[in-house]
Amino acid sequence: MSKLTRRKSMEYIKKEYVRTRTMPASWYLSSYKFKYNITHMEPMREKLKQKKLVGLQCSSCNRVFFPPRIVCGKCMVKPDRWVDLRETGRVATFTIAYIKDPETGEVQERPIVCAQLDGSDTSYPTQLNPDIEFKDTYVGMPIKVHWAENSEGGLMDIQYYDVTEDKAQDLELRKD
Amino acid sequence: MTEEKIVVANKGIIRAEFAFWVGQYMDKFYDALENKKIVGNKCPKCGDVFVPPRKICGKCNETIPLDQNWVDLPDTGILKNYTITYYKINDRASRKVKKPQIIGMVQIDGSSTSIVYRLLNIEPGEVKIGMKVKVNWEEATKGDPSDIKGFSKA
Amino acid sequence: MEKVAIVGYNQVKLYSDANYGRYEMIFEAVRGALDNAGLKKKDITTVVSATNDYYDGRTISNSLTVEPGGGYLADESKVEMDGAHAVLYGLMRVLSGNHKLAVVWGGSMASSYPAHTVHLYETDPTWERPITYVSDITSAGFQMRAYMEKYGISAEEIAKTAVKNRKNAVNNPLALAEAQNPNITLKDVLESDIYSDPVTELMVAQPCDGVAALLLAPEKQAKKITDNPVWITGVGLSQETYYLGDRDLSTSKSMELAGKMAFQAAGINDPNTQIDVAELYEAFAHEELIFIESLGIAEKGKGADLNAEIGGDFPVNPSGGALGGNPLCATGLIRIIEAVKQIRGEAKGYQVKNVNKAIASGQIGMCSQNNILYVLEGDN
Amino acid sequence: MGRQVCIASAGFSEHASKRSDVSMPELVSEAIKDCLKNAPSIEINDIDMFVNGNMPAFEGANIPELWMTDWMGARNKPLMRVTTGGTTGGSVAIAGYYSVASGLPGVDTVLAIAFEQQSQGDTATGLASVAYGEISVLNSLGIPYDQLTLLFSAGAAIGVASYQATNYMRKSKTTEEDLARVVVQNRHNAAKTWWAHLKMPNLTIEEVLDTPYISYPLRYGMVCPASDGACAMLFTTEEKAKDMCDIPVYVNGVGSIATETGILGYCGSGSGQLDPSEQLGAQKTSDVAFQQAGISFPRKEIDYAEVYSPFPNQELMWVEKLGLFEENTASEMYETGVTALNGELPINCSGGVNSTNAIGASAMERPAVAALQIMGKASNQVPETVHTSLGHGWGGYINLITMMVMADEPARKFK
Repeated sequence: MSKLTRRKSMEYIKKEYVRTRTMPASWYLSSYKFKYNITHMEPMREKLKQKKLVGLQCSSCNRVFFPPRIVCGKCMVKPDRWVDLRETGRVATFTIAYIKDPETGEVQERPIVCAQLDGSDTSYPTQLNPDIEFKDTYVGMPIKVHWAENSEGGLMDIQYYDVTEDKAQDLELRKD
Repeated sequence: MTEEKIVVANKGIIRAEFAFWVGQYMDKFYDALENKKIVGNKCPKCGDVFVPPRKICGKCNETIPLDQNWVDLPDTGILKNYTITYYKINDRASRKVKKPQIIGMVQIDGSSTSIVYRLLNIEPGEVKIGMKVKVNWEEATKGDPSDIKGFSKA
Repeated sequence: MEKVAIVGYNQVKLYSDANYGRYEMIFEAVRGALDNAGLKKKDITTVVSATNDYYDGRTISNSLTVEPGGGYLADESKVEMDGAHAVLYGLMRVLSGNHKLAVVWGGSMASSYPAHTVHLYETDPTWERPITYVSDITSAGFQMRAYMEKYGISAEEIAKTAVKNRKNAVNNPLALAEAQNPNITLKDVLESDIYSDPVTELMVAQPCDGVAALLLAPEKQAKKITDNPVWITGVGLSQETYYLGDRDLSTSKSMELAGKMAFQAAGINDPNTQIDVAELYEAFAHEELIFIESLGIAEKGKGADLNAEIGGDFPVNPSGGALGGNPLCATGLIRIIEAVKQIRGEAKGYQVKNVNKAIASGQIGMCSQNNILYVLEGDN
Repeated sequence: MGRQVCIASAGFSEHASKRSDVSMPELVSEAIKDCLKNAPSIEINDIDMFVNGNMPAFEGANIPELWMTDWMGARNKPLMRVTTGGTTGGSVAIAGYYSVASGLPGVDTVLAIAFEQQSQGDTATGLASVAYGEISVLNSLGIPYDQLTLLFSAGAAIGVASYQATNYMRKSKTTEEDLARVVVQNRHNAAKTWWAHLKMPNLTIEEVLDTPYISYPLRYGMVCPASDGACAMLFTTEEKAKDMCDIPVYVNGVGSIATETGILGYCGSGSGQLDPSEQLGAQKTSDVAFQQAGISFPRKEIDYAEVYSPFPNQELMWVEKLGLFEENTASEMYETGVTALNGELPINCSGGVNSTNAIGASAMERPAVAALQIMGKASNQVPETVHTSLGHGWGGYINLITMMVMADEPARKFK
């Protein structure tokens, strides 16, 4: 894996076009106000304060959502049943992000994983323990919640996910 | 509908910038504006003259070739319509202002459409449809629509 | 045209700053429409939504509304115009025989986008946008003045329409509270702040938060779902040229052509006598008069003489129209819903007597550059 | 209910990274002119209705069709705008199909137009604002912004594709050579397509693998360009199509099934698409479209396919998910030349989205090229006669798919 992300343009048959003036315009997203109702997440936030995990279950298709979802699209109903979730889970999918450290300019490769808690049917993007080598990340890797010291009832109470030992026999096979 | 406070996420931060290519027809128009001249182009089939110039005449769907049918036009015209507005708008927001602005639709002499510009040094009372107006040029022109500061009484 | 019916509808009450999240409002609208027709999610085969990336402040504004809009594992598409245009696409999908139930929803939240700026984005970016003289505000002033000059109409006659619609909105529980005004007078309208001379604030349909939804089904299914289906017997739309300088703003060429197309399909040759009620999307009070004249319901210049009250000879916008609340991307759809209510006799508080045929319209663009008109008929 | 719909012709404008010589309406008028050139018996006045779309946030113009009316010849004509993000072109083509199939009085010939001029805008911000609102919800749930920029720093389109690549490559044991081979085949095809953007006649696998990573496992050489370009398609009834062109293309199956968003759900919820390469939407859409077209074994019955693959791993994934090849065998098919121009099942002979990506137009260019291949008028024409073909589109937040199945004879439904 090359350390530096340098652009290397590849030649192609290019045609030149007359260059005409341009008229400036802009789209100010700062003039917008996004409105969301996340009051349905209050029970989860209370539980996070006590370092407990709960998911919201749709009573008609039994899918469990973590973080909670306001409407279950499959059944067009608002899920209303809270279900306890364990602190273990798996990596549903991941990608490697290239983070350029502003001071040193050195490029750091960090895995970003979509973590799926055991008992939940959805995954959400989060981080692994910083000292896990990105080469060791693989799909299906078992992970465990690493709680932040003080929890204020937000998703950041789960600081990151540690990796637990994978007892599966075909472990070597599954790593690419 | 729940009574509790709705989370109003904070405002968007990123801003998207755009730069619209004007095309070769408008490029010629802005070159002319830069020398304080107004040009339009003429549809070979129906004879309509367009300010600003267009590649295709909407009435007869006729393509007007880039290198033909250009027409030099005077910088005088007739006021066809006007409105007095108290709003200022830009790409970011719109607000109401105390001082109104008169905006007019001016048909340049010799053209068959009209363009929308503000009217300068004219009192709201004096404005009448059909009155003669002429271009009030910026001193330093840049080759864009703001070269025409506005229209004032001819 | 083969028979397709509107079998269910629902509209969320309009607010200027709704205490709703965006997805919650969409869900409530679509869920309500399904309940109104007694149907479930699995009956839906296709969903057509009407949202606009610039009104929602995000790109691909329909990718995240798939679930609340009932589009999960359904054939989904989005029309980025008025809700009435989305109903056209829903109608096409049902007429094609591929779909047995189409959900059409549309809406936006005026409390989240910068007013007027989003319409400046619709102007010609190579010429008009940098100097910002053309906008939805100034174009309204040009349109009203052109109409008044051409036919010698006074501002009072136009203000009468604003008074009528705002009074009608009072007995429409879903209308915008700020737009309802039981004892509004001509003077109030004429002396309200100037929006863009000669248009004043109370002549303008105020954008607000709102989402609405309706269901379309072919004849066989429609008769099973409801014993009071409202048939779409005619639809027509047309788009004028863009530059204001090329257009005759005293009339609406697009509404005239849309009317011709829709009336021909529905077999209507004299709308004034054959149509019982009209729900038109009038972004400004003067547009209602221009539309009635362009549709041939009144002679040119004589729109104001027509008695358009609820008890009058040709009621227009008994629900208060867009002046009763104008949620972009939903207003045209709401006009169709109000026309359906009139035909089904469910317009409590503003019901016009024995309505069998109604027309409803939607529009988009400066000075209603693109108009769409529906002819709706009941069974009786 | 409904009637048989045919494609009479399709046209393109030249694609390039900066079409600085034309404004947006002029770019669209180029594509319309090319489309009508292929059907000499009609001209712009015979068009009964216009259907068009682009990805608005990339150009900064809201509903540009209102401004472009005259350039399209749409003055005083019905016009409807359909946009669904990445699949806009496909949705516009499907809207063109439904406009004719519905049999509305007076609507027999419909011109569908899709376009994009990305050099005017800034693609990254355009894509970032897809989920910007949702990211601000996560912020309201306590995740600070610097953490969020890290989580979403992989860049919207590329990031999304790299998630798919991770899962797909693990299952199918695809190597980076396989990805580079797909890129090389696409770019060689693009060199023979007059309107394509990245024409690289003698690109080699080593050259592609020599470029640095943008987002594992995708290298800079494998990624699609951002192009300016437009595409137009002419839909009409069977009878009218017969006198517009010698081989009318029958549209026999259309589908655009939407599923849950990937990676991040709406309103701060998680995503139910646990494995982004599973693509439930693609499987459902192809089922619907194939069933309408009466095709039960795509591998044998489809002669030509254009799939929407800005990134090479997606091409391998799509051809499997759409039922053209068995699971995990796609890279073999590319290796053994099954998908080459003279192969058994040629794929993306126009160079595909990997060589030309005007996002608004891309999803329409797929069915457009697939139709031209049947008509024998494609710029990189397959030697074997093509009887059936499909054009596929992907977009949204990994949750929107469009699909059009075509043939040179009507499906059983209307026979």
